[in-house]
Amino acid sequence: MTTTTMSMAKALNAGLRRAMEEDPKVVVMGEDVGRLGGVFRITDGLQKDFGEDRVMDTPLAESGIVGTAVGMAMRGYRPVVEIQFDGFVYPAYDQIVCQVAKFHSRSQGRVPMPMVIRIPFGGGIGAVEHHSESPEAQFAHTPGLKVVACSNPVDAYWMLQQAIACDDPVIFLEPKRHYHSTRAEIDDAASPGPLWESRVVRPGDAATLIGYGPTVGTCVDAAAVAAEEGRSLEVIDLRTLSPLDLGPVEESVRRTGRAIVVHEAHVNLGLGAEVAARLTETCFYSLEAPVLRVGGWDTPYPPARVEEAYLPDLDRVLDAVDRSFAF
Amino acid sequence: MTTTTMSMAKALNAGLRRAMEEDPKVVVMGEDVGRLGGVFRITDGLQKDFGEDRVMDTPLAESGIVGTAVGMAMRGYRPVVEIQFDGFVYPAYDQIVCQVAKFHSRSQGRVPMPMVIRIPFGGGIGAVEHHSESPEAQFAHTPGLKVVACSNPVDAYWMLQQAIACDDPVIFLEPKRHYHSTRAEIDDAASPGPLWESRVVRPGDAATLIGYGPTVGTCVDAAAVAAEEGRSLEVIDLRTLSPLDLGPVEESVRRTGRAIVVHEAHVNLGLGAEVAARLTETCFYSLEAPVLRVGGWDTPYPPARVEEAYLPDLDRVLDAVDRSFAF
Amino acid sequence: MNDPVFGPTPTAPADEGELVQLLTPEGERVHHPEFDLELTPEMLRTFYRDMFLVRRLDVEATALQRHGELGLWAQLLGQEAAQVGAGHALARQDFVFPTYREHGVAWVRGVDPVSLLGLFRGVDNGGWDPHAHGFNLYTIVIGAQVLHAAGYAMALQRDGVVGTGDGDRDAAVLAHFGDGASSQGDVNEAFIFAAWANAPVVFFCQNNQWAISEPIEKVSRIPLYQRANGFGFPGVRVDGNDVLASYAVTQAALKRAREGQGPTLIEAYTYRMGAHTTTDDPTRYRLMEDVEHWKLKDPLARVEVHLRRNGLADDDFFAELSAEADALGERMRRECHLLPDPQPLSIFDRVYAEQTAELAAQQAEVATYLSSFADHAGAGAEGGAA
Amino acid sequence: MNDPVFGPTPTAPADEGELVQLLTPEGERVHHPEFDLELTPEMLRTFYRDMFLVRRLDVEATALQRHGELGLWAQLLGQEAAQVGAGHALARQDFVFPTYREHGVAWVRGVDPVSLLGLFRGVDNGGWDPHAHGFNLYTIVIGAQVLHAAGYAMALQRDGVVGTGDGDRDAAVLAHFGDGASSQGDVNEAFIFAAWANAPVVFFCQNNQWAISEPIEKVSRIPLYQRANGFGFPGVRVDGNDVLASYAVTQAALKRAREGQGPTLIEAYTYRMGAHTTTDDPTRYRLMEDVEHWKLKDPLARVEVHLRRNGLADDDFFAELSAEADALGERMRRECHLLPDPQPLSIFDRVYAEQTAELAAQQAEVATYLSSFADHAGAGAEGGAA
Ligand SMILES: Cc1ncc(C[n+]2csc(CCOP(=O)(O)OP(=O)(O)O)c2C)c(N)n1
Ligand SMILES: Cc1ncc(C[n+]2csc(CCOP(=O)(O)OP(=O)(O)O)c2C)c(N)n1
Ligand SMILES: [Mg+2]
Ligand SMILES: [Mg+2]
Repeated sequence: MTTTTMSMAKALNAGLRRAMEEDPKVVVMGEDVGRLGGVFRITDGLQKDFGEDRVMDTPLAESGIVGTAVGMAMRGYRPVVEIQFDGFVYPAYDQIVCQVAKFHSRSQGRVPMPMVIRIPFGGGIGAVEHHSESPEAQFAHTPGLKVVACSNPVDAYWMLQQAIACDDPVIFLEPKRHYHSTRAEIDDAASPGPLWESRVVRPGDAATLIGYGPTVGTCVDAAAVAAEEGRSLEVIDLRTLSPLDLGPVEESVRRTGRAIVVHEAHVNLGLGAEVAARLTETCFYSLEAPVLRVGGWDTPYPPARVEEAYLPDLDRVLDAVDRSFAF
Repeated sequence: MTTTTMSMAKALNAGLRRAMEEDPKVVVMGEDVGRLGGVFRITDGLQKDFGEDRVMDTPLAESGIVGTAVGMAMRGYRPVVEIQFDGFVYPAYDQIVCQVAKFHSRSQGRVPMPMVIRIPFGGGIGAVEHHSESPEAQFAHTPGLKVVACSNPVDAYWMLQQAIACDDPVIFLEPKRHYHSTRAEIDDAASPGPLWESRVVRPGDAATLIGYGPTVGTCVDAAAVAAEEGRSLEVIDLRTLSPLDLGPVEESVRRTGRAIVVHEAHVNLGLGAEVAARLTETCFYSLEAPVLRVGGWDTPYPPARVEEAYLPDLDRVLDAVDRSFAF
Repeated sequence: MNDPVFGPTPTAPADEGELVQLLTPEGERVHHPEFDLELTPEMLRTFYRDMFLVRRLDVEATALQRHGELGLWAQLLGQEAAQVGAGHALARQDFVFPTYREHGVAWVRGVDPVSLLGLFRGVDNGGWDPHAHGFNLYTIVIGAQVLHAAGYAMALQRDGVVGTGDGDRDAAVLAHFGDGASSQGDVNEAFIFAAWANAPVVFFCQNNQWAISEPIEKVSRIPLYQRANGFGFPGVRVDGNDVLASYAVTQAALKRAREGQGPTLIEAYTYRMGAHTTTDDPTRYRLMEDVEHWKLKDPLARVEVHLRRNGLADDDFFAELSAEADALGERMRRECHLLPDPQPLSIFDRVYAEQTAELAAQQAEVATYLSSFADHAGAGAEGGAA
Repeated sequence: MNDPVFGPTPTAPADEGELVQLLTPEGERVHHPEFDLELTPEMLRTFYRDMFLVRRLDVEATALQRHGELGLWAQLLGQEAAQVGAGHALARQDFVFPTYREHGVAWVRGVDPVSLLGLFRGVDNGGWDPHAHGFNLYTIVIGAQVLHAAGYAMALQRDGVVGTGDGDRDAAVLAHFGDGASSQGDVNEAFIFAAWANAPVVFFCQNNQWAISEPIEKVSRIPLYQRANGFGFPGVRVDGNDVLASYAVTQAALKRAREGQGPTLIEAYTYRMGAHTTTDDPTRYRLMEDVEHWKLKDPLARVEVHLRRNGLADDDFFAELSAEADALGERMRRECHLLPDPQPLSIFDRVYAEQTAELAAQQAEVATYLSSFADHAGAGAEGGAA
């Protein structure tokens, strides 16, 4: 096989498998990742094929998982840590921001910290508290970490392998609500573009929509509706949140004059704030309206039956486009 | 006494003492806060006067300190937790963002969470790793928390008492490098203004400098130098970081047309990003240049002998003013 | 491996031999030197009744999930005795910190089963008043509540309601967690703080053998109750499927706590008969034989045998109980539908005790935005239930 | 309090009675049933020499701080025996995870004392190569490194260098932490992971009685080595002021680890004779009498007495050592001044293994900005030393 049609969940599984085949130093650690294959089955079958030494059902302690992964990375392993849900990364927060992020610089490059921390993130799955969080801004604010988010099966497949191959620690965000929502053809003989680039996923010239992870789909849908109304919106998938790659965004905004950033994280100090601040600096004279932000409200993620009111959706994106044009 | 001249450290001590006298439910918890009076002596003498039940030298475990403080708050106490240094708040991060921040909304208001978490923050004291961090953005991004920073002894005295009286959890940031740098007269019979307001500390009309905590002084110094060069800069002390009170800032920017936000936290996704994004939305047509940001670089806080290169100083602020005028 | 210098290395948790048991799986009362118990027939029937109704509650909620009325349900099947026994050991003034699975304790504390459903239906994060019931909201982040429990116990000390000798005033805290949770830093820190403060808290670990798919014997090489040894307070293992033993041991530990003698760790050795939650598929990781083995130790069956064999309850009792359970089930089905969906604008309420101008403005903005749809769509308010 | 049901409640850590000791404070060799040791006179002299030089190193660094050459120094005064003994028990292929106070272990591992100063002078965060010395950089966040140690030990298992029987290959990890650190979640999680993986790690807790101002006996009610009981692996308390005992017990525990028998907890019972760090003022919280009491147990004095009394070292030995120490002190003073201050632009280097375009741009911006001053100020580069 070279070309297979896969969901994002399957693509992640295939990407992990390939990374493990290619490098015996890649190990998988987490809660329930072994026998069960993870609560989302992303690691399905890996323990059977690679053994318990490489796919570890760890004790239930996130700081312990990341902290021991640090020790393994020091000895040349490349741990891929699964955090079961976004809301459960916080017990490991200290190890991530004070240790994982700092080992390389603390040691003046003598101790690299190749580690991938996979986090199923975002809402929209009708879950209980702590299962729908979007913690990316906190990690992107931390120097020493790299942060990426995939939005489709093909990216999921390649970006995960690239993140594992990277010698820096990477927070790898997976939009859990899209694990099974779409399928795409993956050609495993293809050569993927660089990991650290954002990408135009739908061209347009009236305004620029900027999303990542789960909101790329929302932006594309919004652009489709806008197109029917005669408004051509360009959609950019950021893909890499730290470092940001705003080159393509700036190029776009210089053409469109209008930009809307869309994410599920709280608006206040979410990625949109940084994108808006930078774009305004670099494209000051091109902007015909302020960069607008559509995101989760500045409230805790609400109970599932009202999550629609919290999440940015097509209508809120289009409303922001209207507001941008009204400036 | 009604009027006393005090350093910020003494003012905090006096404020704490008064809060403890006025409300028997106020308790102090932390590492070394008892016999030693804290490594910065902010709690000096309190254990002697209020006893070990109200001023607790806890075990060395930040999650434990905040987690047990949650339990005490549930039973009607008002814990004031001291985190010894900014870089040591992260073991408690999970308890702060998933528990402290969410109890009130989770319980639909039935279980308020009055708690103050005091954090000596920021750099410039020549310290070793983890002792000079500025973690405010991460807390401000978390709904359910309130975040404030004092910049002078008088504010320190009143804001601490107001934070303790507040029924919501407050992250209270103290610019440690200014604990002893200035003294001010405190009139304990005065009636302080509201906690949730930012304040113009030096009027001007050419550009607006926005700081908080340790950078307010930097901004004031910059304004003094600029004044000599004939440029009148307005300086605003944000004081409250979450919620933000941008009313006075907007009023200022509408007059000046230029704004520079200054903080020690990393620029990327620091408070400046949010302030810039919002100001651009609210003052789009008044801005003659993009809101500029002067902050800590996007690197780990460096070793002490090179921290000056990292920290925003008077020159970098003035350079940003020049860049603003060059737009 | 018996090392001459450091002694034996334990390799797996000891078996059930050492646990406190007062009623065998066959329904025989056995005596225990330390935890013997005199119980009236009425008390025995109450225990049985509560377990029976709690099991129905659990089955009913599971069915509601299957019918799409709940997003999720965390079953307690098999853990009724541990919970009902512990719950009955509580005094009114005690306070409980549950996980997300303590439906049996909730029941004994008078929390309406329907309000337990709200969290799982997604209409709230816990619909009852923790203070009214001395029963905190469910905590989902593993282990976090165990620290809250230690802190609450420290507050009781400061309130002067520990060790006064007044049985109606002296209070203690019951902290629940699972076998998996015992690995979390927070749980171990709670042991530290409780030992340090000599706080009146009973740590109640239901070792149901599984943390989702991870079996406890792979994680801990010694019985969990022995963890307490490392922190300097007593630990005891009880047959978690024996409601009498759970009651007796918890009662003794709570009494100790209220008297000011400090914390205790109880390991209730039991088994999760169901899945972890309704989204879990345990056939991927465990053997049906194990479940069958544990069926023989059913917590309800042994009490029923005991009641019948000793003439402590007649057919009428069982028939009435069955009818009562049916009524409970029927009420849960009916009232679950009636749980109101939260209003969109409500998400901005009660984020803070003192609302912020910022959030009030965001709420107003959303109100305007939503009303723009209402204008288009007419007044058709959608109900939440199917 | 002896509770009839739950047994006695310990109230304070037991005293020093139960610790492993091979050399008394008076310099007498004593025998121990499990940890007996045959040592050549040369080995004894090496231990003494190392402790003597390490003490000088510590005194010298403290003086450098007083003279403003260091921002801070964490003294090890009083802990020389625990560290030098443990350090000598290591094999070349072992790996050490220190706190910020393991200067004695660093010395034995061949880390140049001058490179230890960098961190405290503020020119770097640790100037040595961890891999070259099998000695990690100092970790300041309390307890964090103990998890790294457990993970590194898991990596050794996966590398196949545990339990092979080849003494030159089999490796283990030594994890340092303090009495205060034993309260941290991370440390307890490290116990869990090590026990779970049966990882080759020796947890070495220097109980120096203090965590800054907090005395351990207020925090733990039982001796710390007993913590291991709760996690199912052995714990042992050793006289931390007895270099022979520290050596013997650590050696045995490391051997056990290398052979695949899993973790051990060693509590080295000692005393911090100095302040916590040079910024601390211990007179605020502890009694001078305590310090005097511990002076009688000085780790160096007892070895000196033993060496002299048994004719194992002559005056020349002590005189040469003294001269060697003077030379070390002189070198430290000289070379501390020469430690180069980092260049401003260097803060952007090595944040990442693969530099980002973003950070490179920020660096370039700063370069331009700084060069604008250079233009004004001329080329006068400022040296870092006073
Ligand atoms: C911090 C955290 N990590 C992971 C999870 C996901 N999770 C929910 S329940 C569970 C297993 C808990 O096992 P145990 O403590 O034995 O309790 P049980 O469910 O068996 O009652 C896990 C891993 C969580 N809720 N919180
Ligand atoms: C997470 C964290 N919290 C607080 C501190 C501040 N701190 C530095 S050393 C210390 C005491 C440590 O005591 P102990 O573990 O006994 O080691 P010792 O210093 O006595 O060698 C504290 C509280 C820290 N470094 N890290
Ligand atoms: Mg369990
Ligand atoms: Mg200590």
